[in-house]
Amino acid sequence: MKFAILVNEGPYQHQASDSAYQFATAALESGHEVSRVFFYHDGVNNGSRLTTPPQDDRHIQKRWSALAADKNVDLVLCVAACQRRGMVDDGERDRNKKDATNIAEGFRISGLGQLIEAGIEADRLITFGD
Amino acid sequence: MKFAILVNEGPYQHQASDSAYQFATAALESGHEVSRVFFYHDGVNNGSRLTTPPQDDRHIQKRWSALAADKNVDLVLCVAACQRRGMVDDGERDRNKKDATNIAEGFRISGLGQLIEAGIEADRLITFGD
Amino acid sequence: MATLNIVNKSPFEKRSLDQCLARINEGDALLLIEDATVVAASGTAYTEQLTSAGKSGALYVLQPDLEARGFADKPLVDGFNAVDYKGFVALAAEYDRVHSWL
Amino acid sequence: MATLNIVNKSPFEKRSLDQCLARINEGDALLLIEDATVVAASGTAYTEQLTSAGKSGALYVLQPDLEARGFADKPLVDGFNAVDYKGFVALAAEYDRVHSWL
Amino acid sequence: MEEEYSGGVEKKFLYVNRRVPHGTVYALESLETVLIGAAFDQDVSMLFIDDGVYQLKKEQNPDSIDFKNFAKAFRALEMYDVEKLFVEQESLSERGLTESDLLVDVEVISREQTKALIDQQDVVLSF
Amino acid sequence: MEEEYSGGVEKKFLYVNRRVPHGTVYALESLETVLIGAAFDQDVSMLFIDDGVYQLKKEQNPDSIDFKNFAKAFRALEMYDVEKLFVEQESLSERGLTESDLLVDVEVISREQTKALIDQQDVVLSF
Repeated sequence: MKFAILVNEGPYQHQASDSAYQFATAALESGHEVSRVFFYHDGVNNGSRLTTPPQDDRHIQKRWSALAADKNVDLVLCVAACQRRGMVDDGERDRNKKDATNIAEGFRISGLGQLIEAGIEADRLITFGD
Repeated sequence: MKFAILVNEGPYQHQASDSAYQFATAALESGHEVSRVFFYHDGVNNGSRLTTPPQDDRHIQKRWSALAADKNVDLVLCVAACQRRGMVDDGERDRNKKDATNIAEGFRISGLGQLIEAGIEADRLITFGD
Repeated sequence: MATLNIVNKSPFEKRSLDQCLARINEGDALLLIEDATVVAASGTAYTEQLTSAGKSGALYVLQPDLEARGFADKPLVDGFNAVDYKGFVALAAEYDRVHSWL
Repeated sequence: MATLNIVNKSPFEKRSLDQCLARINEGDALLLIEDATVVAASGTAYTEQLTSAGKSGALYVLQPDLEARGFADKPLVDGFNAVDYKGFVALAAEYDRVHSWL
Repeated sequence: MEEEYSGGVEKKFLYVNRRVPHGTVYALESLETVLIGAAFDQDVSMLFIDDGVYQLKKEQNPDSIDFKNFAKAFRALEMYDVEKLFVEQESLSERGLTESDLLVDVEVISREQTKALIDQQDVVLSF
Repeated sequence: MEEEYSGGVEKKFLYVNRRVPHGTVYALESLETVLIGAAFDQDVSMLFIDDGVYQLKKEQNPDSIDFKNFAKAFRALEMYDVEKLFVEQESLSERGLTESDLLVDVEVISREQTKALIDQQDVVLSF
């Protein structure tokens, strides 16, 4: 079965991103496909490479990036949400004349259409939020 | 009277930062002092210079930075919360070996002690959150 | 000594208003801001409870938040006073402490 | 056609569990995750309501979240089944749609 | 002319709105999703229950807090062929509201009809 | 030897904890504030009401969700001279909990005592 996942909250503040990650890995281990994780609202903050969580704590961004690298999961950050919250890749940096980027490997910024498309193409769409 | 303000949520997702800003400006207009605004939890995300909100919307970060420049309000981001969420100044960049910074003008990163100190020194501490 | 109690969520969504009202002291004030302002307008399932709370302490609602949600035209629950942000500041200064029920 | 309904907040904090239960269909399932798991442990003010909900639909609780909050040792409300994340995935696959009551 | 996506698959999408507007951004960003989603030519319904009914309240004036007034955009939904807006009667009553308080034409349904509506969907989106 | 800050001003600080742990970070970050704040030699009390009583539940094992087990740190509070921990009886009862479910020694107080406690404070911090 093909799952798509929607994450609406940022890392550490709410459990949403953790729950979504655990669900995604369990789905993959169960032999299912996870076609896309769409990060909306504060969820886009999961894609920052600038976090330094305490050493004895989980590293939420790195965990997601590893899922993209190892399992080919498509990690998409909503562009409008990124603009409101300061998540920037090379394209956004140039377009909005910013002087830095902060997006981590394995994440890409794209439109809300990617969420609708995931809802159409996946067998199930599961939302994690506050 | 001397007010200190605590902001626990990031920009745009919750009204907390807006309410805190309106309170701060009203306090200043009423002839009071606003000694410090302490940003904790997701509140630290208010200090990112990388946001590009829609042109017809308020610019939350710039509003805060202007308050620091024009009214000398001390804007402090909690260092532990910054590390979990990827808010970085020059010092944090060097210390945690990051390749970019994203802090905006008028904000500084410091410890939780600044919150306690604000609670001790101000006549009132007001919290805005979710 | 009295407290300015602040509630910012609709009581239909979160229980913070109920939980605040259960611990409010005689002579305290209650200020509704943000999403909580919707129940300052009369006619909701909370009107009676708020009217009764108004008998032991002062009730305030933040007018800009009420207006934002389209309730400038509705009568307020008996006992409520509308304040702007400067009024909010004055209340925070008047009471001995501020307690935000988040 | 049946729905897997997910609730993630304690009903003492938010009304989402009440609001979900008011619209749950015969044959639907309810899965408690995150902070909502605390009421899957028997003995709270919600035990009766959940027991009665279990008569028209299946009740599940996410064991890792229950354990995190220190309730692995407490008996569950009658009718609840504990699942791990793989069990959660299996439920999402089994039911026709997933509805998160956020 | 509507864009035809994903090989003609048509799914029933339900957007469930349950929050007061302005205190959180969810109401605004839900509406943005619906507007973008309209291009995908799916079978879209919007459901307003619990505090979500406040999103449709007339006379919203968020200028007072320096916010955008996105409520107007609900009136534009028709142009995007999003025509199925449902509001639950029980949610209105509990809040002392009636249909005449709402800024757009909607279908007022009972709680039982709410349950039936959810039961027909392929995808339920709730923020 | 305690550090003496801000010219000997001593204020009464109350930390009000009202949330289930782990679902949000507030419980952890509240505790961090108390531990840092201990150096300031103020008159500190911690109050656990509503869902906050769950923060003190024994047998928490957040390893199961890959979270840090910070509940142990409540046991360290004494070493920081934070000794006034209050738990409301009514909040425990509603949740089917008793004092024996809690991982540290606390003073169990009534709702009326909760009200009186709040009324004595200079600063109330609630996340």
